[in-house]
Amino acid sequence: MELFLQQVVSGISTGAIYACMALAVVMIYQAIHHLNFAQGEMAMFSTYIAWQLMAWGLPWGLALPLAVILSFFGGFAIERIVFKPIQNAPVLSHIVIFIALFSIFNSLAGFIWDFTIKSVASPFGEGPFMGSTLLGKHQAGMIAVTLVMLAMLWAFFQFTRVGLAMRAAAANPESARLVGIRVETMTALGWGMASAIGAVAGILIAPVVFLEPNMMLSILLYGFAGAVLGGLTNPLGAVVGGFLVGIIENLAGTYLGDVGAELKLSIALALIIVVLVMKPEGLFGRKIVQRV
Amino acid sequence: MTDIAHTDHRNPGLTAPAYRPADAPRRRLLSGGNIVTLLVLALLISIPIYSKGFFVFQMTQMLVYAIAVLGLNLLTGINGQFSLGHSAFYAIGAYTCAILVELGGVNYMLTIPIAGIVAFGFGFLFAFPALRLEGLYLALATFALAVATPQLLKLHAIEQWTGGVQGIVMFQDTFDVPVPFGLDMDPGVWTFYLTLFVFAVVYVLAMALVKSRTGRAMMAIRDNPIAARSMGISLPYYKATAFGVSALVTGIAGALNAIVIKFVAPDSFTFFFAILILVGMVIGGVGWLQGCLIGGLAMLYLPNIAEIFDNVVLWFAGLFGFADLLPSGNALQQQFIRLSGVIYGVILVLFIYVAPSGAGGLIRAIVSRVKRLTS
Amino acid sequence: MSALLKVENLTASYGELQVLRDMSFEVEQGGVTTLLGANGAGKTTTLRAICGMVRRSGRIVLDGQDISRRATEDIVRLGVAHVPDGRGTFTTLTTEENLHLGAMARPNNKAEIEADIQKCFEFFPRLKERRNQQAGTLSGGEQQMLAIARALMLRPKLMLLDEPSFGLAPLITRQIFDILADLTKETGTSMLVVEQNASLALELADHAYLIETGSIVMSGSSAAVREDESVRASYLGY
Amino acid sequence: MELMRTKLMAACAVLAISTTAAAAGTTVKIGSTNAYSGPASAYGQIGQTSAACFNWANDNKILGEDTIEFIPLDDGYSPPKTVEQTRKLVERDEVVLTFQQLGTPTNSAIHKYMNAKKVPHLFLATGASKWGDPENFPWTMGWQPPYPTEGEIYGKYLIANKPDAKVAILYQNDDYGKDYLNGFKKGLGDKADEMIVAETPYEVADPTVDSAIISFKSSGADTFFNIATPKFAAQAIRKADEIGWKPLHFLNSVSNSVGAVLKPAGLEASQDIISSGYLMDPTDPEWQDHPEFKDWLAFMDKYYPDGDKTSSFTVLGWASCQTMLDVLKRAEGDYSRDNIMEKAASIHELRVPLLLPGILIDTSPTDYYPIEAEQLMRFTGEGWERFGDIISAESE
Amino acid sequence: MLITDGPTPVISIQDITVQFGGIVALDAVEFDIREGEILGLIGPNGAGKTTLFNCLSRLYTPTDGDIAFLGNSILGLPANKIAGLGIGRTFQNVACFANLSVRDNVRIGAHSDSRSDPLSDALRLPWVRREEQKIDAVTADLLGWLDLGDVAELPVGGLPFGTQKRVELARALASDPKLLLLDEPACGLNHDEVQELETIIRRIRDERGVTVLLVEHHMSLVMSVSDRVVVLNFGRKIAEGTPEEVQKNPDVVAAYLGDGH
Repeated sequence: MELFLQQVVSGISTGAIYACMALAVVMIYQAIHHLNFAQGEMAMFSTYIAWQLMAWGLPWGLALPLAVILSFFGGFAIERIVFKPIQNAPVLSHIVIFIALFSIFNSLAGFIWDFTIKSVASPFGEGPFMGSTLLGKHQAGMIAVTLVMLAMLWAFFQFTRVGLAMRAAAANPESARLVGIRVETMTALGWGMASAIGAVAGILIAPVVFLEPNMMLSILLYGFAGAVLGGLTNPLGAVVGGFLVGIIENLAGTYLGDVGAELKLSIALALIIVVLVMKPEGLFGRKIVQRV
Repeated sequence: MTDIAHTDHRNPGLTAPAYRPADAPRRRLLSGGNIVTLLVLALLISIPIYSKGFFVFQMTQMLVYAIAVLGLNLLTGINGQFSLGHSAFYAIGAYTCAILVELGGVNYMLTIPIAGIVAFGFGFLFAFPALRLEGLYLALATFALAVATPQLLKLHAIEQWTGGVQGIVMFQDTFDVPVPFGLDMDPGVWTFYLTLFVFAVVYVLAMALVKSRTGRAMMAIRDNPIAARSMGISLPYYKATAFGVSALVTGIAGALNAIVIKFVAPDSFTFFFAILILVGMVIGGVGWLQGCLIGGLAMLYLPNIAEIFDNVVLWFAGLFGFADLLPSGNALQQQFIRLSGVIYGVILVLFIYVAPSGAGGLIRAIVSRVKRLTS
Repeated sequence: MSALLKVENLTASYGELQVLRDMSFEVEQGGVTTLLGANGAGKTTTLRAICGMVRRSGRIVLDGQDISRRATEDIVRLGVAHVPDGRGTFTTLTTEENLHLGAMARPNNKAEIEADIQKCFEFFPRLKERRNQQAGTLSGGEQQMLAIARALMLRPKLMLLDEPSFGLAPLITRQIFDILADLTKETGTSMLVVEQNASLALELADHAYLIETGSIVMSGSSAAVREDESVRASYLGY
Repeated sequence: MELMRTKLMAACAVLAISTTAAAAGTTVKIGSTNAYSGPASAYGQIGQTSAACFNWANDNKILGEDTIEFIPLDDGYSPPKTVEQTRKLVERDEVVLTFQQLGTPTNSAIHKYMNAKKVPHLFLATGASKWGDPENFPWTMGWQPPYPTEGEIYGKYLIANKPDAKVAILYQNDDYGKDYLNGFKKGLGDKADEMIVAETPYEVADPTVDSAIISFKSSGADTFFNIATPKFAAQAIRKADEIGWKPLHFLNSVSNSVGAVLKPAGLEASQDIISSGYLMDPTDPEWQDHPEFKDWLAFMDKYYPDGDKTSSFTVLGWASCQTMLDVLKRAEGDYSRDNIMEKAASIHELRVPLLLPGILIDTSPTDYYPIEAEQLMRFTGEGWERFGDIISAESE
Repeated sequence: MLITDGPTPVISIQDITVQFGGIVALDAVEFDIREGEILGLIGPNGAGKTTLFNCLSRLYTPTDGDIAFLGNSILGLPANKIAGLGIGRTFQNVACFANLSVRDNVRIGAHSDSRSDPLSDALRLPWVRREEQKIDAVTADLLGWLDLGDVAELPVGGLPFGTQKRVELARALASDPKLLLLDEPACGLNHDEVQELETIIRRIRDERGVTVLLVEHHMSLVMSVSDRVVVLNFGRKIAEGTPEEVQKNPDVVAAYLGDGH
């Protein structure tokens, strides 16, 4: 029973990693209705920027916000420079651009900072959280930041004019134009925000998995899985989905014997496919009814 | 403005359509397309005559990749279903071949069709859950398949057949592919011709399929599923068939890959390879099967294009006289190799800028412009 | 009377398909103008062309300003509110959020916007009851009301209304047209109305144009048009 | 196609230049593949160091008038790509030998090919045991101590010092992990089944190994064998410390770099870890004044300034490159493949820079394991403290 | 030509009701289409015409009622079996296969009339070739018949709207249907094209013996080409009869022109 509890808590703390990333995935999905394969690499690159700023002697209280802001403008610029010129190209060409961005960021990070792991200090300090052996301070901090980010996102979309405009632009671009919303700007803004959220996620994840150019490779996949499981249109669902994926993966690895340990990723993925087949809109997603 | 102004824009004189019987479809032997096809075929056949072992080997690889691109294109380009998981079917083909040859003692040439059939089975079965998924969700499900493939291949329980993480080394005793029929031929050249033959057969059959009733039904589903249903086309049947056929072709490519490389291991079939096939297909042109050779070339050369960048830069440096500023020895090449991912990515972005619909779209645009200019 | 909107030689197409051919017409300041015509005649396209939502050529002048090359959102910012066919409701957002969106092109003056929302609720008490409901769950009539109210939130110079009666029961249609009549009287907003229901439209409008296959075939005062036989012919086929 | 032709022309041009240069001496072409892209790119530093080392050798005329042309290619750690790139090296560039190719699955893919082509396939950057099989594969030779040997050393140490240990093992689910695991079990002998209480594989694609460490703690294990690559090894060390699990910790030498593993994991947390080594650790104060170490630093500053001077990869690159240079020197201008292989298989008690004192390289036509000795060491919190004798499989 | 008392109804619509959520799109609608007639179905926007149409082609399933084709209910069949029965259709905003050539679009229309399987197709077995020849002959005939010969090899997506509509007609006729459902064929056509369409619809009935159900807004077309007209409003049938009868029906006038007339 103690093992079970430990694995669940540990699942929650790895789940927090996925949840962070899933939040960024949902953000970009809202803006462009795509899964951005380069999202993880963008987050990794942002984390390197934060790390570099700290290595140059900036305190983390300055370095982290600065990295997040730089990431925001970076995301905004990517939309403007890379995607705007090809906005009418077929979907698959966009996917190829995602792959290209993935490759560029991964390789560039390795070129600049090389491929050995770097430790990133946790802003929340180290050691157990409130004397618990189950949860570290960083894990607790990470879960808290994820939830705060979720709340902030919710408030942004619910109570601000720009948030409302972004929702409108995503829901119905044509009508959005008809009320005077600059839809293209909203899309770029979505990129910027997704990139900024990704940066926060990266900075939170790096102390757990260590910073290196490939650190997001599998985390992004789990992030996708969490987002899809929870429903791509629902930030809360995505966060819950992320936690669920973490827990499922841990329990499968612990209780399904050798096969479970060898295949825990596959089992988690298979489960997600099953959910999708049963409920294509995700556990918490809204079903969109279409009339023919 | 109170008076009523009548303005009539109607054209006088009605033209009812005249009944002119249309010709049956014209099948000219010497059409532009056929000439190009023959030229390419001649070029391919002559490769071993004017080039050495390594280039022949590379071209063999290219043909294998081209078959894989063709397979994916049958699913995505013809039927409109996404897949980021074709490395899985490729792996199934490769392992089927390797296991049958090494453990079953089956003739390697025979394993090629068997690998195709096995892959067809997997593809057809995978299609059933996939039928419920569309677009993005299907892409994600297939991506999951690609990610899980190396893990499944390493699985302890099937290690006695798959060789686990060690994989399977093929042609243990002879080392090289045995050349049949007592032919006095270099095994590399023989493998090339075998691959070319399989490629040609697969290509011809795929073209025939696309131009047949089945192919039309698949394309109809891609263009407009609702209208397709109204034409009496069963969506589940044709979507599953497309998945199966696509897996079959990709599985054949996998089997050939095993024969060419003579080694299969889980690390050969990661999701990176699935993405590589996808990139190859987009570069060749989605829905344009002829583009598979261009896709194969892209898969072969693009990932390592950085290797020649130092030559390019040195050439420019010589031209503009800044050679002294460059690092000496192979330091420059080293830097470019470290940047290979950046170079690959930038080239992809530039390519999509120039040809948003791949080489196929570009070629069609050029051909139609030339036609317009000449007519 | 001066023209608020002047359209000259408007041509528009969807890809290869040319839908409008050399159309010229005007909307007068403070007046209601209607475009009549059978389905597919090009009424909707005309409105979309004014708003820059289809490829168009020709001259479109709003209040002395040439808008024929402007982007949709800029035209809206100049005070043109378009109530599209199918109403263009943001179905996943609430009624109140839809209204807020209507004011998106205005400066962000919270008090003024709040006051205007209250005014909208006075015009359409049904919307007040449904203010926190998702717009997609409203009935057709309510959605039409919402679409009109959302347009009003812009404090527009010109409202473009595309088939306000679409899919509504006669009683509701009647209600909506009554409200539109009140509105133009009270606020002095100019309107360009596209409508299938000729009798309703002619009742509301001062001036009417009749379109057939992308060209204007007739124009005149509502009263004059109402009496003309060709209207009947183009609608009922005799 | 066009691209191909320019490339061929460029190759011809290079060839032309090298033949004119041949008046002064011969050019020895050496090829290599490494993971410069993809998930294993961290190892790229090894190849980078070698490339720099050959530049150094040319500048310092280590081979007299003869020069080395080193051609490193990227295979992204994908076996089919390794085959392609190796064939490019052998058949197009016509290299005399390949050196220090990286990875077990990648080298497995070309194992047969190199031996069929009779091209020296030397000093591979992988410690799998299969590279020392002169009978079947006379053209392939490893360099590092084989993984199973090292695993066996830990096993034997455990039997001798803590026979009642309850052992938990974390291993990477591939050739490398399994080699270590098997060697370790061999070292434990009959008691293996009894002593091992938990054995968990992880995948390179896993984000963390935290869950395995938690299970280990609750399994009651008091000894931990950490067979993981640097990132996961560091995660395991930190997680164990975090949850207060303090086992007797064996860390495989692949990940015993202070700079690249222990420091990120936390020096405190790494206290008392046992590992074994055969190379000097560049962060160990003990070596800072050693002449070989100073030479290496000077080399790094001049020829590979971007290189990581705290990483064991750059040390390994330098030491194995020196081994290669020794073989070439002894070839005395006869760079035929047969001669090179013969010289590679007759290294006698060679000392190359940066090996731990007392460790020598020895090969013979029947012994294709150049380094078979290692020394156990314990982490003090600052550096490695070696203890006990040099343990050599050869001496048994 | 007016058939007041045809032999058997080709299709008989019996008390069809369709509800979407709370909205009643069709309310107990009932009428027959007799063999060889052109039946016009009209009504203002939102009257339920397209909904009825989609019931006939089995894209929707009615909440209540039955639809019988030649005496047998079709409600148990999936949409893709309808074409095989002999019911062809066109779509309101043209639903051609945009990337395919005109000829291929028409060939697809013949899908339900042939039996090939993927394997035989890929191998081009002799019997498949014979089948293809048959399809090609039918296609060539239709292309000529509808004056599409010049554009036969062009992708449909780039053709003028009016031509696309003709392609759709050809496609619907390729399966040699007994009944043809036309969903607003005049929508988006210019005046000349509507005139052409009128001729074509007559010829479809007269020369090919196909019964036609015409849903249309374009009144002059409906009134001149139909044998009988059924009028829907708000999901209910408000009139049925000859064009003359319907035009004089006060309910119909009110539905179209408003109460004022």
